[in-house]
Order: sequence, then structure tokens, then C-alpha cells
Amino acid sequence: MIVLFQMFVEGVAAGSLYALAAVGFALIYATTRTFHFAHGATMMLAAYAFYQAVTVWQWPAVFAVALAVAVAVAFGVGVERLVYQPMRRTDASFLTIFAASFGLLIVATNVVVLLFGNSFYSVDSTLSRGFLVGPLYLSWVNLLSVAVALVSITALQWFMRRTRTGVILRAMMDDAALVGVFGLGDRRYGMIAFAIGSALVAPAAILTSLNAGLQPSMGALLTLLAIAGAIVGGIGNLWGAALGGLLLGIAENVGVWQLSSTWKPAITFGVLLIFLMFKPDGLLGAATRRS
Amino acid sequence: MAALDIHGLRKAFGGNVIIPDVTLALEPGLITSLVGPNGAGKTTLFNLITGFLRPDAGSVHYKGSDLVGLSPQRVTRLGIARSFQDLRLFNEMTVFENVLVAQESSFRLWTRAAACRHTDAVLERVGLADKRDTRAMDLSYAERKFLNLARIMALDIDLFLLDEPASGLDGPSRTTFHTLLQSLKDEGHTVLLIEHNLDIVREVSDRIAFLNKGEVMAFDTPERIFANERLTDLYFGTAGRPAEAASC
Amino acid sequence: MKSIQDHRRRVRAVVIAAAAALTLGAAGAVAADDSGPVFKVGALFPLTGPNAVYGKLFSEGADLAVEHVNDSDEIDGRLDIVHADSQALPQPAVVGMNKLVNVDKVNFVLSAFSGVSKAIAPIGNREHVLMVNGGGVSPELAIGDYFLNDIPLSDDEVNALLPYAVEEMGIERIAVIHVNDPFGNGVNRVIKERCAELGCEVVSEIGIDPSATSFRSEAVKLRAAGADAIYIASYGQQQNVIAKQLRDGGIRSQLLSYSAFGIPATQALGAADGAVYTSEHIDYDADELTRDFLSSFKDEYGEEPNYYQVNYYNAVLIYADLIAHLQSQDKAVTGENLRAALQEMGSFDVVGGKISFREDGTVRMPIEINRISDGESEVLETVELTE
Amino acid sequence: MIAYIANLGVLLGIAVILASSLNLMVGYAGIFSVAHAVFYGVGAYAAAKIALGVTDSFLLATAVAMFVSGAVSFLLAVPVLRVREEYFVVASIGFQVVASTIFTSWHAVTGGMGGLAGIPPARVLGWQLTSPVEYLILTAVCMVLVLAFIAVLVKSPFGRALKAFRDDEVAATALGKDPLALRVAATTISGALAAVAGSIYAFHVSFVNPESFTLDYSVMILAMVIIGGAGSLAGPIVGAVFITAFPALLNFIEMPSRYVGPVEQLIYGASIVLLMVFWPNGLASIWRLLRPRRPVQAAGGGTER
Amino acid sequence: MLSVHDFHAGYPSVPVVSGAELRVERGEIVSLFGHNGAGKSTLMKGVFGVLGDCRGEVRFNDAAVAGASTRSLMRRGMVLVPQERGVFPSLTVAENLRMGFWASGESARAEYDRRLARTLGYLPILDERKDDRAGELSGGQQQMVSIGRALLAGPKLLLLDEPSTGLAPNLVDDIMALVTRLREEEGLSVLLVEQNVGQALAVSDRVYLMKGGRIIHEATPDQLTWSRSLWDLF
Repeated sequence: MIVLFQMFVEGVAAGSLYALAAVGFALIYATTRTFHFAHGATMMLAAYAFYQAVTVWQWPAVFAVALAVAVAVAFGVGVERLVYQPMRRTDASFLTIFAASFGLLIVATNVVVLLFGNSFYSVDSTLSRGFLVGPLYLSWVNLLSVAVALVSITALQWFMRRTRTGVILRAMMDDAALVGVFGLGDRRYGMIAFAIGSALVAPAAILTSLNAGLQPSMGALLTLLAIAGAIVGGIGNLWGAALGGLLLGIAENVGVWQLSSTWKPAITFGVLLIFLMFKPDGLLGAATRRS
Repeated sequence: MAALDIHGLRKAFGGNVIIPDVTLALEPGLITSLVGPNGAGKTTLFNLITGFLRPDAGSVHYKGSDLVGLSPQRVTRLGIARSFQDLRLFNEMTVFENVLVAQESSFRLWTRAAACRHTDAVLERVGLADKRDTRAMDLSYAERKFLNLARIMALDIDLFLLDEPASGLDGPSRTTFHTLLQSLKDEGHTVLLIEHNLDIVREVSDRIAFLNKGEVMAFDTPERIFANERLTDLYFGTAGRPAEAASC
Repeated sequence: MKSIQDHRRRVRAVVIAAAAALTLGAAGAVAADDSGPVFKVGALFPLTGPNAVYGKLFSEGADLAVEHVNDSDEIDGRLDIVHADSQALPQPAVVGMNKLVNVDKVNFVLSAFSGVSKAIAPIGNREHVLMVNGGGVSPELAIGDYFLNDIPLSDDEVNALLPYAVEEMGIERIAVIHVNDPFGNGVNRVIKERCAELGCEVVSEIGIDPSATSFRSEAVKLRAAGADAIYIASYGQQQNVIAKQLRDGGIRSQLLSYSAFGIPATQALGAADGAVYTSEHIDYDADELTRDFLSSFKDEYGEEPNYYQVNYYNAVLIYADLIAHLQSQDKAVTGENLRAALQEMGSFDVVGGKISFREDGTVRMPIEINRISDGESEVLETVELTE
Repeated sequence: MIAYIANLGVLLGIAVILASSLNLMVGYAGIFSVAHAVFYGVGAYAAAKIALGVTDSFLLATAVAMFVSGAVSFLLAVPVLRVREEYFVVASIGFQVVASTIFTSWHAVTGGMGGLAGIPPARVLGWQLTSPVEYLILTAVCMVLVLAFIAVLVKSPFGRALKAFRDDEVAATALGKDPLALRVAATTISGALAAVAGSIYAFHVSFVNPESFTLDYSVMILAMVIIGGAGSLAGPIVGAVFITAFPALLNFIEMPSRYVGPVEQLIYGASIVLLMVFWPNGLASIWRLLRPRRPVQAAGGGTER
Repeated sequence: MLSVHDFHAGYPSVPVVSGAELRVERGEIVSLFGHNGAGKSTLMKGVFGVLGDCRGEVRFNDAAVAGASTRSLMRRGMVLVPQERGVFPSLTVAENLRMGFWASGESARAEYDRRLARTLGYLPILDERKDDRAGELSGGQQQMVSIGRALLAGPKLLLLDEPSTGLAPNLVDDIMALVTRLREEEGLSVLLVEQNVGQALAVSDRVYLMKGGRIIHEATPDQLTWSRSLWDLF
């Protein structure tokens, strides 16, 4: 039983990071209708930036974290400005944006391969070491994952409710064309959405590199999990996306309690399929969708 | 027996009751016009009959079966076809294809010659034969309206629900339209028509159903409806009088 | 054979000379040798994808061997290496193999990875192209007349390690975490069989997806299993992630593994410190050839070679020996003749000593048991396997 | 050299079949699937099983492969096609991941990662195929048949109905067309046609394992359709040629071996991005440019309802 | 206040509006009648800069504004109340209103409070429901939100696009009464597109009839009532 509970703890920690990625994806998708398949590339770039700063340049952790966030934001805003916005201006279809985004993922991955090679890197840190609390193994990375997710999502919640930009972003999630009728939905807001959404994967990037190390393909899986989380939560609902990400993390880790680990991907995406079939609007999706 | 028997139909969206209670029986072989101010629920009624919306209550009986709960394609296959106000043509397809696709079975690898002949005949009838291979998006407004009509005329159906088929048509086209409608009637079809142009309504209708706020205020012959001052008031408003008095 | 020995003696001089020439800024220190035929060595390694790290290692060994053979006069003509990207996946490998065989007309191909080898072996066997695998260790790699392994397959490694682990290290309860592929499943099977014979207990077997990167819940399971030792049967980046996450997850058990642990990234990994793993035994003091190799390798790449590099270096040497053998008999260098020469020659003098092949194309070699400590490997014992 | 070209040709033919069959879903039925490699894989496994256990007859193995793959895609389509289109993309990704796991983990049937090896050379009407050129001919014939079938299909009543749905779903429904039935049929046919490619692959490579039928490959097939131009016959062919031949061409650029791969991938990714930004209608639309430009679609009363 | 001269909008093949001439004087309520598809909404959106493809001369407050962005028009005091009660359903009523304030380019808190107080004075129902999501409101209340939001933008000219769509007649009356009040008390000019001819006529100073993308007739309500041209149109 303690094994199951320990797995649940691990699931919550993993799910917290998925939740952040899913919220970022959902924010970007709901405001700009961009199926940002390169969302994971943002995370990978941030992770490598963090690695470079902290391990190679030996920067203090605070600056390394800042660099990771900066790189994530720069990439997100950059692709929005240089790729997605020109495409949106020509009324690009869902499919072409998807393909372009996929191309971006390939480009980003291989830039990293050219710069860092294909090797596995790990960041030496005591934060990922486990310690016993009663019968449970905890680690600072796990605790930080949950804490950062809680703080980030609460902060985002506040931002979206209380600030002018946040309210306009929420209005865009409802009806971007109508925001245009008020002369408010200019290009800046798309870039802001990308900036926030991208910044949200930076914690996932940093904590994953402490926990599981870095490799160029690390972004692709996170993209899938972020999308799946956003769908399970209900597209267009940020808090649903967070819940969806958390749920997937828990399912993934608890699901192998009795099953072989080789079925892990099937468990995660099986949950996704079941949701799509029986609750296509997601956990909290129906509340905000208009018929 | 009525061609279509609508009983106690009700529909609300959220708190907005669009159609509180509609009861209406269409007589077979007649052209019935559905008139009423904007927002009276005319198009909503069409959507309820044809399965695009599911009523909250009530029944729609057609040839002995209740249409409520059936999918739109089932309703069409039972013999009821509708046109749309905003036409909804297959823009990338040619005029010929637009009509052909309507009447043939989807699960076939070869196009039957009879279907082609039938399509050509329908196009001839609506006067689009010379536009046969033009793409729908390249047609003029009037041509688009007639193609819209041709598409459902090609179906094997009894009951036509036409949503503003003549709006925006000029004089000659209107005459063509009138003739078409008359010939449908002559073939024994029943037609329910949403129409704003009262000239057309007066010319073609056998019956008029006056809908207001989702209720049938009157259902009668054109002569008697037009003689009813209260209804014309409702429709055109009562300019000159204070607005407050307009509510009934 | 004398020529090979000769050349190896000269290698050092050449390398030093070349280095000197470069330092002096003189160009054209090495004159192009246009005389004689060109023999192409096909190298089918992953140059892209998650396993490219291996492709780079393998290439270094093979490239150096080609350089050395060309600097010697062992063969009439020269070797040329042609790379094709297998991505360590079957389909690109088949494309690459077909290109090597049909466009570049090679009759000798260096293969790596079990999946790749299984996919290309039928082509090589059909087209009579001699293939040598120096990297894949699946027990299922005895696959045809033209396919050789100059790396011991993993069943050999397990057979060497388990008795040592049980008898010398006092291990009674073993857990296995293995990739769910032919190699990992094969290792798992061999461990279970051997354990039953040796009286140790396999307390947990966890199969993992080859692309998995997170092992949080696996660590939980393994910790609960309470094993004395955990055998990791993975490769590449994944084995590092596993080792790290097991340690982070509070598992202090002895880590055991096989030759894949020899790559630099794992050696340098803090979490792998103290791990015991097997590898083929290479006696770096065996003979002059080996010592020359060792020093020129360090000159060239600035680090110690590992056995993968040795294997591919050796594979190219074997090719050169076969060519020399055929040339001495005035026979054409064709795939059929290469194979015939292989059977005639029997054994080869290569880096680390003499090696010979079994009937099924697997290599007969002693196995080393190593321990990683402070980023370096120390040899605990060398095991001669009895047939 | 001929054998190399023949071999490339076979892979190209496979890509054309896959892209064209996917186009039936993406371009005509408006279903965006990122799971086409699953049907390719199911076809390959089924053909391999038949070849290994029953007969080396290509036609029989292909027929069985088409049936099995069609059945699997039917099973996917029936429940999942009820969801909205962008959701289907995600559902298909999920389906692909689950299927990949099954390929890897259902050892009894698929042989796991070890795959199914030693598939005998194909026999077609008593003729044993051995050389790459013979396989190229077989592939070409299959490709032409598949393309011809698709060409007939999209001009048939069935294809017309699909196009009608693509143009206006509501109107098509009002004309009595059943959206679910049509989409399920398109998906099933598409899956069955992908199995033809799978069967050719299995016999040609004589080895099948899960690594050839991954999510990455599914995305790549979709990229072929989009880059070439969805909804036309030429589009997927152009896209398949582009994506298959492109890396092969880059192979001839001289650079240090360790840079070849990443640089090749980098150029590949960058060209997808650039194409989508500057040429979103697909490469095949180059022919359309030669024709007179058609007027922009009319508002048609869309502003007032 | 607003004058439109030789205005074209729509698409090359199908011009939805061609050669429209129209003016709205200060403090005037002008209605635009016409059938479905006559081009009324398109004309209005074209003037407001929402449509991309427009030609012609537009003067607002004595400045040429043809081709000006919606953003700059809003700041000059031209505000559109879109058709079909375009509210943001998941935003609260208060947030919807604030969107209007921001659109006018203002940010001073005092100015916001002043406009809000005035708006809630006209639309007291919004005060009661200001923390509810707009999507939960009834159709009529949503229309009030839409108008209230426009008022917070501090309009000089209000463009009302079919405010009565889908509303019960008594609610339409409320809206018309509000429009009249706004004209009286705020000196607002209003351009109104309406299908509810009767109720619109009652409040209008002048009307234009539109057909097939052209303005075919200009009249005062008295001239028009029950005249033949209205019959022709409907």
C-alpha cells in the first residue's frame, strides 16, 4: 500500500510539471488558436540554456533560472512573431499551422543537437536526492515541482482576473474577433500569450533537467503530454488544463502499480482516448464553450 | 391527414424561450407561408422540424412517425428537405455536382446515367443548364438561389421547407421562382415557405401561418390574413404611434 | 601478417610527423596514394537521433583503423570509409545498406545495434556482403553466413558476471530493469536461467519502453523489491537516466550492468559510481600492436579508447587482413572470397590479442568484470568462459 | 546504382501510397489523422504474419493485410469520429501512441521490438521477386492501382459526398448524407489502402518491427499531404516525393559525418516552416498558379443571418 | 458628425456595398433599413474599419477616417454595438464593461468610475449582475451589457447593428427608449441598422433604405410611413 502511495506522490510531482506545460499550451491555443506543437521545443531550449549556465558557465542558480525563462520566452515570442503571425494574416488553416509548428520542433531539436551533441547531460544537484519522511521518499525536486506549479498557476489565475492584459486575454479566449471589434486584440496580445505560455514550461525544463537529465528529444514527449492534458481538462479552460496535466501524471505513475512499465504510454494516452470518447469537452470544458 | 403535424413544440436556449408552443398542421399539396417579424422563431422552427435542433417538448408527426429525435439526414430520407437562408452551397463543386450529389446514394463507385439525366433535367427546369460546369462560388446571386432550390428539388421528397428562397431576387427571377413553386405544387408536393416579401406571399400561398414570439398567431388563407389589421400592424409596426404601445 | 605489425610500428612516427607538419604549417605532408585499387568500408552507424552518441564513438575507431591501414603497405591499394546513417532504426538502415551495397559497391559493412543488424543481415547475406557488428549484443545476433560479431553477445557477459556477483559479492536477490526489446528481454531471460542454477533469486523484473525517460514509479517498485543488486539492461542515454533516478529515489543497492556502461557519459555519471559491469577483455598490454593503437588513439582523440572503438578498429583490421590474404593468393576481393578467406585464416591478430570466431559468427573472447569508481573503471577480474 | 535507385523508388512508392491514402481522410473527408503509420504498421504485420506462416503470395497477404487494417481503422473511427476535428487530431495521436505500445509489447503477435524477421521474398502469380528492380515494378503497379482507385473514388458519388461535407457539412446533412457513415467509410478505406504500402514494405525489407511505425512517421506522412497540398490528387504525390527525396539529396552534400544528420534535419524542418509560411496551399498548387485566379469567395449573405 | 461618400465594400466579384452615400448629423438618430443581404451590416462594419476591403470617403468629426483602424476610430468616439449581442460569455459583466473603457484608450480610474456610474444609471440591471458571467445572462440582459460596454467607451457616435435580433418586442422597446434617452441626455448620434422597422421608425430622425448594396432612398419617418417604397422593400 505504501508503494501505491509513494507512486501517487511521484505522480503528483510529475503531474505538476505536466500541468504547467498543459496550462501554457492551453493559454496559447485558446487565445491565438495556434496548435503549438513546438511547445516542447520551448521546454527543451530552456533546459539546455539552464544546463549551459549552471554547469558550463557556473552561474549562480538564480541567474541560470532567469536565463532559462528568458530563452523560453524569447523562443515563444519569436516564433509567434516570425512564423505564426504571418501565417495567421493569410488565414492559414489549422493544418498548415500544425505542420509549421512541427517543422519548428525539428529545427529547434537539431539546433540543440548541433550545439550540444546528442549526449545525455545531467545537472549535478542535491535537490533531486530523495530523503525519508516517515515511510515516504521525498525530494526537493518533487516538492519544488508541486510548489512551483501551485504558485505559478495561482499567479496566473490572479493575473488573468485582476490585470487589464489578463482580462483582454480571457476575452480573446472567448471571441478573438470580437476583441478586434474593440480595437484591442492587436499583435501584442498574441505575443503576450506566447510569452506567458512559454515561461510556464521553464520550471518544467529546470526541474526535469535536475531529475531526469537532458536530451534533445525531451521536448517531444512533453508536447504530447501538454496537449493531452489540455484536452483532458477541456480546451479553452486553463484550470481544466492544469487538472488534466496533473491527472495524466498521476495516471502514468500509479498505472504501472500492477501493470508492466512497458504499457506506460498506453496508460497515459488511453486515459486521453477514454476522455475524448466519453467526455469530449474535458473535465471543465463545457463551462466555457459556446454551442 | 395533415402533411406535417406539429404539436406543442417548445424550444429554449438557456433562459431564452424562442418557441414557447407551436402547433401547426400543414395541408398536403398546398403552399403554406410562414410569416412574422424577425426573431419570431421561423428558422428555429425549421431547425426543430428537420432535426438540427431537438425540441424541449412537443412532437412533429410526418406520415405517421414522430420526427423528434431523428438526425437531420434521417428526416431528409423520410421525405422532408429544407433549404437554407444563407444557401450553403458546395462552393468548390460545379453546379452539376451540387445537384448530382444531392440525389445519388453516397456509397457507390459509379455515377448512374439516370442520375445524370435527372440532374440535367432539374438544371433545365431551374434555368441553370448552361451553367452546368461552373463552380458554385462563381455564380451570380440569383443563380445561387436557384441552384439552392435545384439541389433539394433533385431529392425524392414530398415536403419542401424553403427558408427565404426568393429574397433578393429581381423581377424576372421572381417570376421564374413563382413558376417553379407552382409546378412543385402541381406535382403534388407540399411546401412550407419562410418569406418576407409579402407580394410573393400573396401570390403563391394557399395558406399563411403568422408566427410571432414563437407562437402561431393566425393560420388562414392569404385574403383573411391580409384583411386582419392587427397582424399587419404587428408585422410593419405602427409608425407614428408611441413605441410603447406597440407591445401587445 | 608481418606488414601489419610493421605498419603499426610506423604509425606513431607518421602521426607525430603529421602533427609536426601541421604545427609548422606545411601543407601536403601526406602524399596521396593513387596507386592500386580502393576498397570501400561501409559504415552503417547512427549519425542522428538519440543514439548518435554511439555512432560517433564507432566511427572514431573505424576511421583510425582506415588511416592506419592506409599508412601501412599491408594491402595493395587503399581503404576508404563510406558512412551511411542508420539512425539505429531498421528502415533507414535498410535504405543505407542498399545505398552502400548498390551505389558504393562495398563488400564489407560495419553494423551496429541489434535491430539494425537484424534488418540488414538478410540483404548482406543475399548480396554476399561481409558484415561485422561491434556494438549490438542481443543474444539473437547469430544471423547468417556473412554476419560476424566481434563483440561478445550479452549472454556471454551475463554468464561471466553472475557467478562472480553471487560468489564474490554475496548477492542473493537480484532485480532486473531491462529495455523491452530483443536485447533486454534476452538478458532478462539469461539472468533468470543462470540465477536458478546459481541459487540467487530474481525479485523483480521491470520491462521499460526504449524511449522512456522517467522512472519515478519504477524506482518505487524497485525500492520495494528490496534487492541486493539491480541489473540495468539498457543503453545510451536511457541507462544514465535510470541509474540517476534509482539513486535519487533512495536506492542504495549494487548496480550491475554490461558493456554499454563503458561509454564515457556513464563513467562520468555520479550515480553510476560503484556500479559493476562486464565488458570484453582487452589486454592493453597484450602486444606492440595494442600499445601502438593505444598511444595513437590518445594522440588522435585525446582520450583513452573504449572497447567499442577497439571493436570497430579491429573489424577494419580484419578486413585489411582478409584483403591481404586474398591478394597474396591473387584472388579478387569479393564477398564470397572474403568469407572463404575468413574460414581459412581462422584467427586474427588484433588490438587486445588474438581473436577467433565461432561457427555461428560470434566471437570467442575473455570477459572483464569492472567497477566504476571516481569516473574511471577498474578491472575486478577477467573471466575466461568455458564452452 | 540501379538497385539503389530501385530501392529508393520502392520507398517513394510506399510514401506515395501512404500520403495519397491519408489524403482521402485529410483532404476529402476533412479528418486530420496523425495515426496513419498505425495502419501502415498493421498492414505490414498482417502481411508478414501471412508470409511467415501461411503463404508467400503477395496478393493474398496484401488482401488479408487490407482487411485487418481496414477493420482496425473502422474500430478507431466509429467511436472517435464523433468528436470535433481538432480533438480528433489529439485522439489520433493518442491512438498512435497506444498502438505503438501494443506493437512493442504484444510479443506473441508482433515479436516485440525484435520484430518479425526472415520474411520470404514475395511471390506474385507464381513469379518470385528477388531483385530491387522487380520490387520497384511491383510497387509501381500497386501505386498506380491505388492512385487509380483513389482517383475513381473521389470522382464517384462517394467522393462527391465527401467533398460536399468538406464544403458545407450542414447542407450535406440536410441533403440526407450521413456524416458518420461517410467518414467511417473514408477512414476504413484509407486504412485498408495504407495496408498495401505496409505489405510491400514487409516483403521488400523482409523485416518488420515497431520502429518503422512510430508517431514521428505518422507526422511525416501528414506533412507529406500538407506540404504537397491536401485535397488534390497531385498534392500528396508531390509531398511524398519532396519529403522522401529531400534527405537523399542532402546526403550528397559534403560535410563532416557528425554534422550530416542534424544539418539535414535542420534544413528539412526549416523548409517545412518556410513552405507553410510562404506557400501554405502546398507545393502542388504551383500548377494552380498557371490557371487564372479565381475570385475570392463571395460573402453570400454571411454577414447577415 | 459622420459622412460617407461613394463607399464600396465587399469582395471583387460580389460587391456587397457599392457607392453608398450617407450622413449622420450631431445628435441625430439615423436608421438604415433593408432586407437581409442588402448590405446594411457590411456598410456599417466597413465604416467602422472591421472589414479589410473597402473604398470610399469617410469623414468623422471633420476628419478623413477612411481606412483608419478600429482602434483609432474607437478613440475618436465611434463605437459599434455588434450584432447578436457580442458579449464575452466567460467574462463577468463588470469585465465586459471594462473592455469598452479600455478600448477608448483611457486609463484614468476617475474617468472610469464616472462613466461606469453614468452607464449604470441608464442600465441599473447591470449593477445587480456585475459579478456574474455575461454568458449566464438572458438575451436581453446581454444586449444591455453590449450597449453598456459601448457607453463606457465614451461614444460620440453609436453604431447599433440590429440590437433587437432575437429579443421580445417589449425588450426592443426598452432599447429604443434607451437610445432616445441617450440622444436627449448625452447628445449622442446614432446610426441604427434594424429589421424591426416599426419600432426603429418611431425613434429615428431620418432613415435610409438599402437594397442590393445601394442606398435607394432617403426620407424622414413621416414621409416614409406606409409609403410605397417601404412596401417595395418588404
